[in-house]
Amino acid sequence: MSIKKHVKLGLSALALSVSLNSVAAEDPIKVGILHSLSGTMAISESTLKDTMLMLIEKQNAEGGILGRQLEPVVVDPASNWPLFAEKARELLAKEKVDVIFGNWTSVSRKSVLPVVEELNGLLFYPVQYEGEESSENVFYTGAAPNQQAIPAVDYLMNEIGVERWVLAGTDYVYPRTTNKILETYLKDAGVSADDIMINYTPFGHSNWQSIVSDIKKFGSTGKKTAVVSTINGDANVPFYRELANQGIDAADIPVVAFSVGEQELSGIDTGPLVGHLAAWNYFMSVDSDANYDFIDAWVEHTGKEDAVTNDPMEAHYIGFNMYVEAVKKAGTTDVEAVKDAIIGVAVPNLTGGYATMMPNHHITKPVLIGEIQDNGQFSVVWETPSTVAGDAWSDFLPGSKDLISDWRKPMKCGNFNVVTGSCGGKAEVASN
Amino acid sequence: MSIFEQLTDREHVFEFLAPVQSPVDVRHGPILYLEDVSVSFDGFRAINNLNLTIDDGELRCIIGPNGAGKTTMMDIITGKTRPDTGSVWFGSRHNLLTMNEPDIATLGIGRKFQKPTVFEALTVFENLELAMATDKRIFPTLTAIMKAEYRDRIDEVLELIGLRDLRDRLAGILSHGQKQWLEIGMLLMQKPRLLLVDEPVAGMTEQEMERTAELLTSLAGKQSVVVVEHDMGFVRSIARQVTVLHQGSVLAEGTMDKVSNDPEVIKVYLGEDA
Amino acid sequence: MGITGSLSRLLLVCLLLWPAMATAQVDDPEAQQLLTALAESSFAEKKDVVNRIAGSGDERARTWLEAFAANKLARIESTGQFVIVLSNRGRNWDVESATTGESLGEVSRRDIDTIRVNNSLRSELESILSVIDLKSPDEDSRLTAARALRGNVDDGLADQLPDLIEAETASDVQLALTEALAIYRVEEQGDKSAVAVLSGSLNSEARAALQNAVRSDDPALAAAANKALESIEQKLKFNRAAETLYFGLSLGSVLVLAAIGLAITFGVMGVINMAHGELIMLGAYTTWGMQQLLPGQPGLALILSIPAGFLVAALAGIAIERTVIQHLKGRPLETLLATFGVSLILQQLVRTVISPLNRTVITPDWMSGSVMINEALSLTLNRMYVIGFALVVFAGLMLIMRKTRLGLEVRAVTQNRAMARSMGIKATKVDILTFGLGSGVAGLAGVALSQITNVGPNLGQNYIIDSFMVVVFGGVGNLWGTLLAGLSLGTINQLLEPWAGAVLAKILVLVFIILFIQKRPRGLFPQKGRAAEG
Amino acid sequence: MWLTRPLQERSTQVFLGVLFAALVVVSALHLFMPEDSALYVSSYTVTLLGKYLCYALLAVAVDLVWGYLGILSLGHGAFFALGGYAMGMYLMRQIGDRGTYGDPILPDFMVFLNWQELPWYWHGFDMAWFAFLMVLLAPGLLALVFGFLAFRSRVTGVYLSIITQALTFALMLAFFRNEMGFGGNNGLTDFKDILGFDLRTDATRLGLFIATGIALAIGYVICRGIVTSKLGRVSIACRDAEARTRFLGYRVERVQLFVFVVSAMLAGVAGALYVPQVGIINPSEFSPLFSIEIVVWVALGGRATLYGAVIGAILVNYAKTVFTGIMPDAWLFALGGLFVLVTVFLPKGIAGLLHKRRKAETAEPTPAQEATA
Repeated sequence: MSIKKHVKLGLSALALSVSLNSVAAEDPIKVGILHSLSGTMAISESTLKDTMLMLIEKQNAEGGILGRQLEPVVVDPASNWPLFAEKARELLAKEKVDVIFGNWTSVSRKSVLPVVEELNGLLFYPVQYEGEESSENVFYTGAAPNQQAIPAVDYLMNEIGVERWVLAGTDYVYPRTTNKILETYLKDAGVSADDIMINYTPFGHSNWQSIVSDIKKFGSTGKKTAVVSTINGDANVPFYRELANQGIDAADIPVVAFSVGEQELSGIDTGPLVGHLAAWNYFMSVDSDANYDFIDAWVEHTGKEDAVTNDPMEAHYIGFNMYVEAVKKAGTTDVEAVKDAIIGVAVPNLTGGYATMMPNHHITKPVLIGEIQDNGQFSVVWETPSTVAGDAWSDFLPGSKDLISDWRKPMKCGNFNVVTGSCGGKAEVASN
Repeated sequence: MSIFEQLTDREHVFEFLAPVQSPVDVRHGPILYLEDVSVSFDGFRAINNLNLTIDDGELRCIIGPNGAGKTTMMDIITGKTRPDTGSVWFGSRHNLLTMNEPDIATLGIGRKFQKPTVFEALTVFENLELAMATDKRIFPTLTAIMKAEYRDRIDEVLELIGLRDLRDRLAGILSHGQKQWLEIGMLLMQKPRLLLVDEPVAGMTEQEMERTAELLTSLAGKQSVVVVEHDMGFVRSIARQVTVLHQGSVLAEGTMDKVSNDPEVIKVYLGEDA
Repeated sequence: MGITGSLSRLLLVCLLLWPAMATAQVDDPEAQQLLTALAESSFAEKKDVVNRIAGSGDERARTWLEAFAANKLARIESTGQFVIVLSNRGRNWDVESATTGESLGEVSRRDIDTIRVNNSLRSELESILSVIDLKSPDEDSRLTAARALRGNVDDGLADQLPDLIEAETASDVQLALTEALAIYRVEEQGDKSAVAVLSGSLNSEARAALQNAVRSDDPALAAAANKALESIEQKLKFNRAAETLYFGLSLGSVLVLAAIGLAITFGVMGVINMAHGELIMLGAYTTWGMQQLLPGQPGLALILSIPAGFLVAALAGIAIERTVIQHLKGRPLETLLATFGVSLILQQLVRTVISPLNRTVITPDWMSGSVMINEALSLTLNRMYVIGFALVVFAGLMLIMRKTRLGLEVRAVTQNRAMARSMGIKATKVDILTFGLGSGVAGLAGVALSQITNVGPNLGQNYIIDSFMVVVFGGVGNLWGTLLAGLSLGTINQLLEPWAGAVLAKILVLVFIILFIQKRPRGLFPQKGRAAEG
Repeated sequence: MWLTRPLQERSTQVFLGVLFAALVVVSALHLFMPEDSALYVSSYTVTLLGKYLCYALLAVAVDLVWGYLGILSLGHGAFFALGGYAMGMYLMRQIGDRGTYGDPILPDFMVFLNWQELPWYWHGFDMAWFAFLMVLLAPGLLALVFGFLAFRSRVTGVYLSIITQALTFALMLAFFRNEMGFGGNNGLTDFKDILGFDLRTDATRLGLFIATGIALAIGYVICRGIVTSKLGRVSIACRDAEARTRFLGYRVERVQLFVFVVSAMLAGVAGALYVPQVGIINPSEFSPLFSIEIVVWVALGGRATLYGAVIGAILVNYAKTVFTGIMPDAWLFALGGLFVLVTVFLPKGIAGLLHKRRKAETAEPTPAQEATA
């Protein structure tokens, strides 16, 4: 009996491959969208999928690119990291997409990276991340640490006069790296080691009592204290609640968060949070016509009056437009051509400025510091005078301070070591 | 070298896997010897200063009203329950209180449960095969092959318990009586020195009862047999020595006639019934 | 960050104007001019403007400043008119004129320039308002005002303070003011005599002042401050110990709440209900739903959702029992799988029907904040309520189990199903009721948790394993065991956390339980006797 | 000899036949069909099928303990992941100085969290033989220690299930910690080559796929060998009437321990083959959800049949691939529904449907016995 089953399985598996094979349409430009639509990350990522669909719709309405329509190809990696790699392979090998927009978490990017490099695809990654990476095939439209963390710390140090620092984060690579960078940065700025407190908590940590009370103690020495929070997602609500309940408000110990945006706030009773800070490259409350138009479009697309926009959405907005420009410039969707063409492309961002693609595949962004308001929005209290260029390799990590990345010919290297003058480990990868 | 590697090494023999092979020493008469055994569950004294001696080759019947502690006594002998006080000796060499069930079983004490328990997911044949007295360590068991002599022995027992035609049927489909027989059969396969038989004839027909009686009596002599039974008729038909348990201790002991005329016993039984 | 000298002027103004502020009326050009200044100046300059507004004695000053602090003071781009934003959600905002107070209806966000405020300004504003409050007839607002002043006193105010202290009737207000003054003296004037006042004070500002004083170059002052600090540290040690214990208890009580329902369904009925966490989640969502039904009165909603949550979860539980569990009688492992499936379905249901995003559950005022035992030890209110709630629930269950007919029947059925049946107890009915009860309690846990953590689809997942741990650790079928297990595990966790860190602490606790189960397979309070064997 | 015994029985012959046929067909279609042909099997599909086969082996391992020993392990994901990590560590060491930072020894994640030198437990993983040994030893040892403690104190049934779940949960938390030196949440990824073969070539992928197929075959035969041996019948005896088995003189806890360890090692092998094919190993493999999912593959296929486990694993995962593609939201409903329906209405799974009358060892234990098991 089992034979039949097996054969059937074999066939059906083949059938799957077949069906996928046969759809290799020439005409439209295929845009792969690789965002989790189910599982834990669906909360954040599904909106990015909708953003992409909205942008593609708009572009098509304007006649597509080079007279070719765009066709979105949506897959669901289901918040499962190995599945990200598998789906990426599906998009590139089967669907033969011309470009992929996707990923949120660092781990999902790390799992996709080898696939994209092997099959020489294009990936636009829209979320702020820990840096320490530069791939020929990936374009980082989110913030690198020097485009979010460091300016935020500067603000606290110079404008608020913070002298004591709590670096609190969820225990994964982004907070770890960011805090390492900040630690070095602060020490270089003359902050003594015992004025820095570092703390890591697991994902979804909900019992913040003792940590918050430690922070309280740490902050009661007379020196102005601030918390730099890289706490991720679900853990934030109980954290802010506990802060409020233990009577710590923004005036005493401000918390500046890098992972709390409009969307996260929509699930929080913002009353107790008012005045706490967040550092992003975009806020929904930004007062620019480009932004207001984007919001209107978004509200129409979702059909929800209270739909919110956030920083990664802007990143996709920028990334998408950059890709469009690059293809126009190159006159083709050929990956190599686009890769060359896109460097130096500048498109308007939503904060009234321009974003330019740098040779290291990171972009220029303004850095905004916002204070949380009771309506779940941020009011911008500070911004960098000019835009900041993303830095793939942090100058504050021993391992990477000598590395630079430049994907223009002739260097074409993601981790060129300026001391040894040689291109690091990725050399042969770039060549194949 | 890690325990694990030892495990994978077929030749390696664990000292704790080595069976307790030393022969039971019955030169001083009794094969089973319980002294001042007491055990209580949540305050309730199931066994109360129980003293009991079974001689080698004896057939002993144990009767007593419900809750007299018959089954608990068997649990203690087979190592399932540990008494609070007292000592239990098998022959004059083995202190059963220091051993676990498997050791006690390999040592030669076989037990048939009150509620017949056979392996319903296995065939009658396989049930007997598992019971067979062989090397029961992991690797010997893994590599065991069905030798002709084993097969003959099993067939022999199948014949004896009258389940020959059902040898390849699942034990689960047997009737209650047949299960009783199968379990007895498994006891025989174990070749024990001492059989503890708990209510062997429950749910049996007259004929079956007789055959059981024959079987048990025929066993006595070669092996020692302890039968716990309610059915007085059956007891009378096989009993030489009878022990009456009441409230966890021995109320009376002796021949069937002697105990059945013992006023104490009558009081207990009638008192119970009346 | 003291307040600039103008504050004292302001205080004088207030002294004069407090009773009859209403009479003082300024014509609008000035108001317009003030607000324009506020709108157009940089954050640095805004401070002076704020003081000017406060000093202006305009009766609307307070309204403006409060609106400004709340980020609700704005200017209409097109008309240049100043407005106070009433509702600032969505794309069109509801505003009223800042000067005349008349409503201007909805204005598009594009056309509104909010006058920006930041933290330092906000705290500035607070102390300004608090100075005004110092004259308030209401004692509490005087007290908060006085407390807020500590560390915020400046020369101008310092001169006023002695008289104020004189005038003050309420002792604690007086104390606060004296401390405020003392802190000022120690910090600004290095006044040794003031140190004495601060010694023993647990207020962080006071401690800060002393710590700075210790670093000062005046040895005498440093010495005095040092002594004062030591006395404080002594007190603190004790307080911190108490605090840790409290944290442990509150975490424990959460565990107990989450687990106690399981203790009934698992312990008493022997049913492994993997959907238990989702029943908790349902309770939490009920709270959210209630608050949606009764906007504006979260407190009432919360109280109502206690019975509601119980009911919802209980019904859901009964539904599960009827549809799935009853078909799997006596096959606990299968039950485990089936109910796990149910939990997946429930989660996804919430995701699709309500939203994958977390829901906002508002904490009523009477539950937020904390009770101040002393300045160093304050017990968070919501946790305290949860502890209390847990104990009440536990007591209630005990009562039901020990004193009611249901409890009796339940115990009968668990001990010997067949026997109980033959004695005319409807086992099925008992099953339904028991499972309903256990599920309902889970719902109650959800209501409580909604005040502590996220209300989202994953809420249940985060508690299911812990709950099982608690039940197994405490000994299945024993409510007391569950209580003890929950509280002790919570406390152990909190004791470990400081030196092991949150993650390691959790791991250690888990490992501890695993090993414990090896030693005592039936938990702290095992069921004895032949019934429990095999 | 117990290992050759299964080869004589028909069901095994059929299973192996089908398996090898599938391997050959897929490889042939992959190698000899032109890319554009409708029958061409892309390397994507090959890898996908390879993944299914890993899961199948894992399911067989679970079926061995659950189906035949009555031990419902909700922690087999842990053994799978440990095997995976062992392989992952080997692959990381193979990267050598080709990593981003070009450090000859330290993996990238250690460099940028500036670890100074390699933690002791990373030593030796640059040697294939050692790593592959660890693939067996790491899960095996964990199973041995854990099982020894648990079975000795007769923790069985529900209790065992719950603490196995706690075990894998604890391990997940532990591996999430970056101090552990296993790359924290990101896990291990960006592998370059295995035994000198470049992981990015189709040839290597096909090789891995075939290797997995063979591993599955061997694993299946081993399990068959055990369950058709007398030890297998003893296992069933332990499952159905533990006490009785003791009174027959078998050391139940040792039987359980032995089978449990074997099963854990098979799971480890599955994990080790899984990692190079999907290209990443990270703590989410430890998640209790995954472990429970495995059990459902087995339940769906039909427990105590082994081949049922294979069917279940492939079927469910194929469904998952399709569903998450077309209607992501519906997937959890489908999976959840599957849990319920199978356990309530299909206790013997698909295999149960296939055979009305079954061989002895595959009979479902009766409620009473299950309760005590």
